[in-house]
Amino acid sequence: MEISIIALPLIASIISGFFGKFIGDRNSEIVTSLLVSISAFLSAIVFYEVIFNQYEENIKIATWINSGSLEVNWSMKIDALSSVMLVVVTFVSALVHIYSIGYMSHDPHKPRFMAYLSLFTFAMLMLVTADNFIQLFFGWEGVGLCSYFLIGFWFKKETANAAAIKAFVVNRVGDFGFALGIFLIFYLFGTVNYTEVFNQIPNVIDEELNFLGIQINTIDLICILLFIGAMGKSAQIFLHTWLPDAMEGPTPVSALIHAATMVTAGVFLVVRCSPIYEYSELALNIVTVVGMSTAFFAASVALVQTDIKKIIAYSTCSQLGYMFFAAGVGAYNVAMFHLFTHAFFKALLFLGSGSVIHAFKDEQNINNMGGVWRKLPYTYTLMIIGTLALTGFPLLSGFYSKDAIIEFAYLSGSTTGYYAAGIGIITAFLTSIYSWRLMFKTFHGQYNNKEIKIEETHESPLVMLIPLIILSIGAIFAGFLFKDLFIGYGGINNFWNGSIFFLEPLSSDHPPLWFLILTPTLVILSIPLAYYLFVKNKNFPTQLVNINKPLYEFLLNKWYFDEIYDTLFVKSSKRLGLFLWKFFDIKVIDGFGPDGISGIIKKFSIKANKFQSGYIYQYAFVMLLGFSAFLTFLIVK
Amino acid sequence: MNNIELIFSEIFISLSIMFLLILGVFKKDSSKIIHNISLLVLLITAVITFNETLSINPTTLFNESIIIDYLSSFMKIITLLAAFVVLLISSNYLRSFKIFKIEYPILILSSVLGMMIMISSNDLIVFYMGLELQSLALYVLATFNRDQLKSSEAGLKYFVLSALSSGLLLYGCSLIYGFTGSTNFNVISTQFNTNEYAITFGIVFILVGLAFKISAVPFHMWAPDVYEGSPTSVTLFFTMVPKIAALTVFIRFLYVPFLNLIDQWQMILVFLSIASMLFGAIAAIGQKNLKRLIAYSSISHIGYALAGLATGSNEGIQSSVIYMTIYIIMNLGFFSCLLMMKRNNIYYEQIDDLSGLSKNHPLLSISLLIILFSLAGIPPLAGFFAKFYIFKSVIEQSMYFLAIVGLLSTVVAAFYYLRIIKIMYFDEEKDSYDKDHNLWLKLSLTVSTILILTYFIFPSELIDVVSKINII
Amino acid sequence: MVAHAIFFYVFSIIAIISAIMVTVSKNTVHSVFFLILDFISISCLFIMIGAEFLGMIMLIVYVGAVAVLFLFVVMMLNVAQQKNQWFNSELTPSSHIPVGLIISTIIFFELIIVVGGWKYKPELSNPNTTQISNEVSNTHSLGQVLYTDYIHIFQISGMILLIAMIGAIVLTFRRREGVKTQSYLKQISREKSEGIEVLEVPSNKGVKIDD
Amino acid sequence: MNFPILSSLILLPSIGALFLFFTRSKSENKITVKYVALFTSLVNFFLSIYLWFLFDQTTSAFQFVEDRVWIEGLINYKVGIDGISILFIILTTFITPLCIISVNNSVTKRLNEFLIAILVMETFMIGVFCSLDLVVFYLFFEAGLIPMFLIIGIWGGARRVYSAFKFFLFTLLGSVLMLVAIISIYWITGTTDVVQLYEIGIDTKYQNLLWLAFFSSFAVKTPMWPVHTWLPDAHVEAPTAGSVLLAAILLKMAGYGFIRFSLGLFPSASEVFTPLIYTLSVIAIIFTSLIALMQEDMKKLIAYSSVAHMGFVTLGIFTIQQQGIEGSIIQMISHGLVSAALFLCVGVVYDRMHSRLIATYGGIVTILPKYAILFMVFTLAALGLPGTSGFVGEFLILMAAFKDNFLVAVLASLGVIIGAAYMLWLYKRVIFGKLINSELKKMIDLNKSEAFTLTCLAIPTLYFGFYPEPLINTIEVSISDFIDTYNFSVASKK
Amino acid sequence: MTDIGLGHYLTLGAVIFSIGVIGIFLNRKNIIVILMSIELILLAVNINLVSFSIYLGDLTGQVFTLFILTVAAAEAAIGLAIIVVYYRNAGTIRVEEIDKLKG
Repeated sequence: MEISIIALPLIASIISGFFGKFIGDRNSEIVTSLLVSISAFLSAIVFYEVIFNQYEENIKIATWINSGSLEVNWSMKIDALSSVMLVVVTFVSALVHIYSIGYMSHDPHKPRFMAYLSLFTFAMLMLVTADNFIQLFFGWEGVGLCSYFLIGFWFKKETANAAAIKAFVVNRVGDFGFALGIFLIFYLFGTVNYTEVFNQIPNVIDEELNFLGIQINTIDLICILLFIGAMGKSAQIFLHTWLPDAMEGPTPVSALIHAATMVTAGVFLVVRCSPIYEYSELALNIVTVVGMSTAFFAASVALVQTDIKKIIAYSTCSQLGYMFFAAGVGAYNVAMFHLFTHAFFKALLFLGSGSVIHAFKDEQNINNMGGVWRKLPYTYTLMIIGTLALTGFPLLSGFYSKDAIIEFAYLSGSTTGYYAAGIGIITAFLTSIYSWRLMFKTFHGQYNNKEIKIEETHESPLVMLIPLIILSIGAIFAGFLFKDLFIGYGGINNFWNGSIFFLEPLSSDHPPLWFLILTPTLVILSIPLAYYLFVKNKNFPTQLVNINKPLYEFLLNKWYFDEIYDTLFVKSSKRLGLFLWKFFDIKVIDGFGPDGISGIIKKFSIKANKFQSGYIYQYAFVMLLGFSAFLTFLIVK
Repeated sequence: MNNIELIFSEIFISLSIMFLLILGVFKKDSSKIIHNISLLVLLITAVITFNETLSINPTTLFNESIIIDYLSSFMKIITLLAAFVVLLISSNYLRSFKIFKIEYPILILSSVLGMMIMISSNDLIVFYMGLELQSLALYVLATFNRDQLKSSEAGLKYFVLSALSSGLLLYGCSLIYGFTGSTNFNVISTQFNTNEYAITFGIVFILVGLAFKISAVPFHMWAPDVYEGSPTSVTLFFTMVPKIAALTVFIRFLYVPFLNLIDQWQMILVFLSIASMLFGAIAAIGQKNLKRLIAYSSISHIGYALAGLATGSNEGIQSSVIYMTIYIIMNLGFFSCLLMMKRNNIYYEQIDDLSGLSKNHPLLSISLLIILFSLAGIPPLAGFFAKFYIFKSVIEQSMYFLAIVGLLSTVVAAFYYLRIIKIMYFDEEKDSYDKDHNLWLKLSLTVSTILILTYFIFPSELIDVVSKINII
Repeated sequence: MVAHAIFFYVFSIIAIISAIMVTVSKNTVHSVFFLILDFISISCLFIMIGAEFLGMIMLIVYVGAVAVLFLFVVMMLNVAQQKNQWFNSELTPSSHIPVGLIISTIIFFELIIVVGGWKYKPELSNPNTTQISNEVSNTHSLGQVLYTDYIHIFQISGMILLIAMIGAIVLTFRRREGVKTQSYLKQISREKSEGIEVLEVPSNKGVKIDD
Repeated sequence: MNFPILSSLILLPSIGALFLFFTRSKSENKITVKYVALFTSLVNFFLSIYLWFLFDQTTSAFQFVEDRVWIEGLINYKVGIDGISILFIILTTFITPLCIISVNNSVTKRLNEFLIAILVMETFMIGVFCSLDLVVFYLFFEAGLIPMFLIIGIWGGARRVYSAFKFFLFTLLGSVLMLVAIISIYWITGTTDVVQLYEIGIDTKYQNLLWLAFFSSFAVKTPMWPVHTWLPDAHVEAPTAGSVLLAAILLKMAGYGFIRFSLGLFPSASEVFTPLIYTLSVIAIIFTSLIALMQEDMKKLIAYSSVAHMGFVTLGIFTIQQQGIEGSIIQMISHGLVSAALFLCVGVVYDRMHSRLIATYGGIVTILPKYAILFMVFTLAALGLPGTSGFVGEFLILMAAFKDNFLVAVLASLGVIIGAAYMLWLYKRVIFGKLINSELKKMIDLNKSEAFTLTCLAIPTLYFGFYPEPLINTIEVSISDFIDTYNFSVASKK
Repeated sequence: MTDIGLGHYLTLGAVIFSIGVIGIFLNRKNIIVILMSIELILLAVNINLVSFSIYLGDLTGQVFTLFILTVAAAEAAIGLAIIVVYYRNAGTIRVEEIDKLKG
C-alpha cells in the first residue's frame, strides 16, 4: 500500500506522458487525477495510522547504488514527519490535478501537463519518504526537474524558458551545497542512511575539519552545507531569485510547486535533519537569521509588486522564512505546522489568483484589475478566506501556526530569538498590508482593464472551484484542528515520536499577554489601513512613493538581486567562457600548441626548402660545413 | 685460391655483364631480351648467393680483403632482390621515355656488382673500388634520360658531389692507412692507438663519404635534386639499393676495426641520425613533387637506420637491417604506385596529381594508403615494427634523447604522409589514370602491400633471419 | 739531403701555385694547363722519393689522357672565357664565401695538426702488409703484387674502366637522324617494276597526284 | 585451450570488413552492404553479451586469457579481461551497431568504405580493452588513429582536413612517449606482460618518468586540459557516426589506460602525481564547462562538455578509492551512452537542416516531439540528474574526491552547476522558444531507425540510473582487489 | 727545414687538398673547373698515400694510388661526358645557372 502511494503518480505520469496521445486529453486528465487522488486517499490512511497507531516503517524497495562501503537503497521511510508531508503533497497535488482540468482547458498539451504534475508528485514523494540522503537528493533534483518542465511549460515564451533555466540553475547552486553536505556526511559517518547517521552524531560532535584553511566543526559545516541546499529549494534570500520568475509557469504549477510542496522541501530537510542541527548552535543561528531576513525582505518587496502571482510568490518566500526561523529557534514542529497550514492557504491563494487570471484572460497585473468582486463572487470569497488565513487572522489556520512561530522565537530566549520575534511581527504586519493591497486592487475600486470589458469576465467553472472550496476548508480549520497534534500546547506530545529530535525539550512557558495579542491586533488593524490606502485615498501611496523614490525603486527592483547576480555571475561567467574559449583555447593553447608548433615547423620547412638552393657549390659548402663541424667537435672533445 | 666459389656470384654477374654487352652489340633491337636476361641474372645470382654462402661461417678471401659472412650474404640477397624488382617494374616506364636501351640493365647489373663488392669488402681498397664501380654506373643512370635537362642536371650534381665525397673518403683512407700501416679492416683493428687524432679524422672523413652515399644530413643535399631529376625508375633504384650497400659498409667499417673508438664516432652517428630524422621530416612538408618528397622521406628513414647503428650493439645493427628491409618493401610499393600514375603515356609525379585518386582507383589508393601509414610508422603496419625494433635497441643503450627525438620526428613526418592521404582521399578527383598496367607492376604493389599489412601476423620470421647477423 | 729539400720545395711550390691557378685563372684552358703543371711537379716528387712507376704512370695517365680530355671538352664546348670574377657575382649572393674561406682554413689547420702528429711506429709492420724490398725496382715490386695479391682489385678496376666506357658512350653517342647515306645494296637491287607505275587515267576527272 | 572468445571478438569485425572490401565492386546496393556490416557488429554484440554471462564476477583474476608467442622471445599476444575491461568491451560492441544503423542519412558517399572503417575501428577498440601486453595494447591504441583519421577526413565537414590532422598528430604526439616508456619497461623488467608486471612491480626510481610518459599519451586521448583542443575540432567536423565512436569509446581508452596502466603499473608515481591530475581535472571541469556555455555550435558544445565529463573521470580514477574508480567507470559507460546519443541527436537535426549552429534552430518541439523527448533524456543525463546513469558516476566520483581533498571536490562540484546551465540553455535554444526559422517547418520527426537507436541508448541510460547494480557488481571485485594491490604496493615501497 | 720528412709531404697534400676543396665551392665559373678541383683532391690523396707508403716501407699505398689513378681517369671520362650532355641540353655549364632542380 505504502509503495503504491509513490507508484501511482509515477504510473499516472507514464500513462499520460507516453500514451496521452492514444487515450486522449480527457482520459489522461481523468487517469492522472484519479490515480493521484487514490494516492492522496492512501496517504490519508497512512497519516491516520501514524496518528493513532504510531505506525512506523522503513520499506526497502530495491538496491540502488552499492559501491564499496556506500550502500544506498530505494526505500520508503514512513514516520510522523513523512506522513505529514505525504498528506500535504498528495492532497494538494490531487486538488491541483483536478483544478488543472479546468484551468488548462484551452491548452493543446494537456496530457503533457498532467504527466509533469504527476511526475512531480512522484519525485516529491520520493523526496519525503527517503530513508537516506541520496534518495532525498534524487527527489530533490527530481522536483527541481519537474519544476523546470512546468515553469517552462509554455515553451514558446522566452521568459518562461529563461525562468525555467534560472530555477534549475539556482537550485543547482543550492544542490551544490547540499551535495557537499552529503559528501561530508559520507566522509564522516561512512554512510548516508538517516538512522545510522543520526545514531552516530553524538560521537562526532567535537570533530573539526580544516576547510580552506579554516578550522571548523564538522557538524556545523554539515548543517550549513545542507542548509545551502535548503535555501536553494525554499527560495531563501540570496537564492530566492528564481521563485518570482517561476511564476511564468501555469498557475496550478505555482500552487502545487511554488507554494505548497516543493519549496517546503528545504524546511522538511532541516526538520528531517533536526538530530544534526540540534548539535549545531551556529547553524541554527544562521538558519534563524536567513529565515527572518527572507521573511522581511520578501514582504518588503511584495509591498510594491504589481503582478498578482509575484506578490503571492514573494509572500510564499516570506512565509518560508517564517518556517526557517521557526526551525532555527528549535521549534521544528512549529515549522512543520506552519508548513502544513501554509500549504492550504497558499495553494488556495494561488489557485484563486489563477481563477482571477482566468477570468481576466491571462492578465496578471493588479493595476489592470479592480472592481470585479461582484462578477467573481466565489473566487472573491475564497480569496478573502485565503488572505485572512495568510495574514494570521485570529482563529484561521495561519493564526495558529504563525503566531506560534513568533511566540517560540520569543520564548527561545536567545538574542536571535528576540530579533526574530520582532522581525516576525513587523513582517506579519507587512504581510497583512500587501495581502490586502492585492485583494483591494484586484476586486475593489474601479475596473481598470482596457483590453476586455468587465462583462466578459466570468466566474471559473465548477471543476476549478471545488478544489478551491476544499482548500478553503483546510485554510479555515487546519490550524485549529491540528495544532495540538503538531505543537501540543501544554503537554508532552508524542505525535512526532522521534522523527523530530529535540536536544532539550521545547519551552512550555507562555509569553506575556501583550505579546500574544500584539500580532493579531496589528493584523486586524491593517485591514482598514489597507482599505484606506488602496481604495479610498489612492493619492497617498503615490505621494509616499514620490517621497521615497529611491526606496520604492529599491523595492520594486527586488533589492536589485537579479541585476547584481546577472553582472556578478551570469555575465561574468559568460564573458569568462568567451575569454577562455576565444582567447585561451584558441589563441593560447592552440596558438602555442598545435597551430603554433605546426606553424613553426612549416616555417622551418620553407627555410629548409630555400636552403636547398639548387647550387652545387652551396651543396658542397654544406657538406663541408658538416664535415668541419664533426672535425672540430672531435678536436675540442 | 681456395674458396673461390664463395665469390662465384660476383664472378657470375661480371661475366653476365660482358656477355650481355656482347649480345647487345651484335644483336639488333635486343633491349627486351637483354632486359629479361638481366632479370634472370639477378635472380640466379641471388639464388647462388643464397645457396653457397648462407650456411657458412665467416670466411675471408684474398688476404682477408674480402669477407663472406651472414651479413654480407643477407645484404647481397636484399640488394639483388631489390634490384630485380626495380628492373622488373621499370620496363614500361623506360619504354615510354624511349630509354629502353641495352645499357640500362647492364649499368644496373654493374652497379649491383659494385655494391656486392662493397658489401663483401674487408679492406679499404676493395671497398673503394666497389664504391666507385657502383657510383660510376649510378652517375650514368641518373643522366640516363640524357635529352632531358632535369635528368642531366641530376647526373651532373650527383657526379660532382659524389666525386667530392669520394675525395674526402679517400683522404680518410689515406690517413688511416698512414697511421695504421694497413688498409685491411682486421689489421687496422689491431694496429691503432686510440688516442691518435688522425685515426679519428680518418673515420670522420670516411663517415662523411658514406653518409653522402646514404644521404644523411648534412650530406644529403644532392638527394632531393637527383631524385627529382633522374628517371623515376632510377630514383627508385637510388632510394633503396645503394643504401643497403653503404649501410653494410657503415656497419663493417665502424664495428670491425673501430669498435673501440665508439666514444668518438657514436656522437657523430647520433648527430647524423637526429639531423636526418628531423630535417627529412621537416623539409618534406613543403614539397610538391612526389619524388622530391620521397627523397626527404628517405633521408628521414635513413636517420632511423642510423639510430640503430649508433647504439654500438648487435641488436642495433640487427634493427637497422630490419629497418632497411622493411623500408625497401615500403618503398617498392610506393614507387609501384608512382609508376602507375600514367595517363596517355605521360607520367605524373606531383602530389596534386594524386588528387581524389581514391574515387577512380580505389585499390591503388588503398594500397598507397597502407604504404603511407606504414612509412609514417603507425601500427599495426610493418613500418611501425621497423621503428619499434630501432627504438628498442636504442633505449636498451639508454639513449633516451635519441629515442625521443626520433619519435617526435615521426610525428612531424606523419604530417606529410597524411597530406598525401588527404589529397588522395579528401580532395576532388581528377581524370583517371591508365589502368592497363604491367602485370609485374601490379604484382609488386600487391605483394608489398600485403607484406606490409600482414607483417604483424608473422613478425618473428624476419627477426629470426636477421638475428644471425653477429658482427661484434 | 739539401738537394732533396731544394727539389721538394721547388716542386711543391710549383704544385701549390699551379693548384691555386687551376682554380683562379680566368681562362679555363689555362686552368687545364696549370693542372698539367701540377701533375708534372707532383710526379717529379714521386719519382724523387722512390715511387718512380707511379710518377711515370701519372704523367702518362693524367697528362697524357685526362688532361687532354679536359682540354678537348673545354675546346669543344667553347667555354674557355668566363666573364665572372671569382668572388663576386651578380647572379647569386656570395655571403657564404668568407665563411667558407674561414672554414676551409680551419680544416686545413686541423689537418696540419693531425698529420703533423705522424710518427713511424715499428710495431705497425705486420705480416700481412707487402714490404717494399730494396732488391727489386719499384715497378717490379708493384708488378709482383698487382697480379697476385691484388688481382681481384685489378679485375674490378677493369670493370670500372669498362663501365666508364659504356657510360661515356651511352651518354654522348648519338645516332644522327635524317642523314642520307648511299645504300649500295638497295641501289643495285632496284627492279624496274618499282620504278614506274602505269595508271589508267579516267577522262574529265582530272588527275590526283600523291593520294 | 578453450574457444578463443576474445580473439573472435577482436577479429570478427575485421573479417566483416574484409568481406565488405571484396564485395565492393559487385554490389552498388547500399542496403546489402549495410546489412552485412550490421550483421557482423550484431553478432559481435551478442558474443560480448554472452561473454558477460560467462564472466565470473567473483574473482579479480584475468579471465578468458589467451597467450600466444608473437614476437619470439620478446612479446606475447596476450589478451584477457577482468571486471575493469569487460564493460568497455560491451560498450564498444553496443555502440558500433548503433553507429552503423545511424549512417543512413549522414553518409551519402562511399558507404562501403565508411562501414569498413567503422568495423576496423571496432576491432582496434576491442583490442585495446582486451590486451594484456603493453606492446599489443599500444598497437591497438595507435592503430585506431587510422580509421578515425579517415572517418573524419573523408566524411567530415568543412574544416575536416584541419581537424583530422589535428586529431591524428596530437594523439600521435602524445603516444610516442608512451612507446618509449613501454620499451623502457621491457628493458627494466624484461617483460611487457601486464600480469607479470603487476606481480614484479617496477622499481620506484623509474616510475615517475614512466608514469609521465604514459600520462602524455592518455592525457591527450582523454583529453585533459590543456591538451584537449583537438577534441572540439574533431567532433565538430566528424560525421555523426564518427563523433559517436570518438566520444563514446575512443576517449574511454585513455580512462581505461589510466586505471590499468598508470595506476596498476606505477603506484608510487601515481601517488606522487595525483595532485597534478586533480589540478588538471578541476581546471578541465570548470574551464571547459564555461567554454561550453558560450558555444554556438551544438557539436562543439557537446564536445567541450565531454572534456568536462572526462575531467570527472580522471578525477575519480586518481582518488584511488572504490567509489572513485567505480564511479569513473560508470561515468565512462554513461558518458559513452549519453554523448553518443547527444551526437546522434545533433546528427538528426543536422541531416535535416545541414546546420549545427544553435541559432538555426529553436521551437522545434512542436515539429519533432519524439525527438524533443529523447533529447531531453540525454540532456538530463549529461547534466547528471539523479535517476540517470550520469548521476551515479558523477556522484560517486565526487564523493570519493571529497574524501581525499575537499577543495577539489568543491571546485569540481561547481562544474556541475555550470553543466546544468549550458545543457539546459542548449536544449532551450534548440528545442524550445518560438519557431522563427520557417525552414524548420519542413523537418520531419524521427524515422524508425533514428528513434530505435536513440531509444536503445535511452533505455540503459535510465536503467542504469535507477539500477546501476549490474555494472557495479561486474566491476566490484576487480576494483577492490585492484585497490588492495595498489595500496599494498604503495605501502611496501615506502 | 732541410730535413724533409713525411710531415712535409703530408702538408703538401693537405694544402693541395684544401685548395681543391675551396675550389669546389668557391668556384662560379664553369663546372669543368670543379672537375679539375676534384682531380686536385685525388692528387692530394695520392701524395699522402705514396709518401705514407714510402715512409712505412709498405707497398699497399702505392697499389692503392695506382687504382685511384685508374678510377680518377674513369671518373673524369664519365664526368666530362655528363658535362657534355648537360651542355647540349642547357647550352651552358656555368655553375650559377645549374639550378633547375631546387626546393
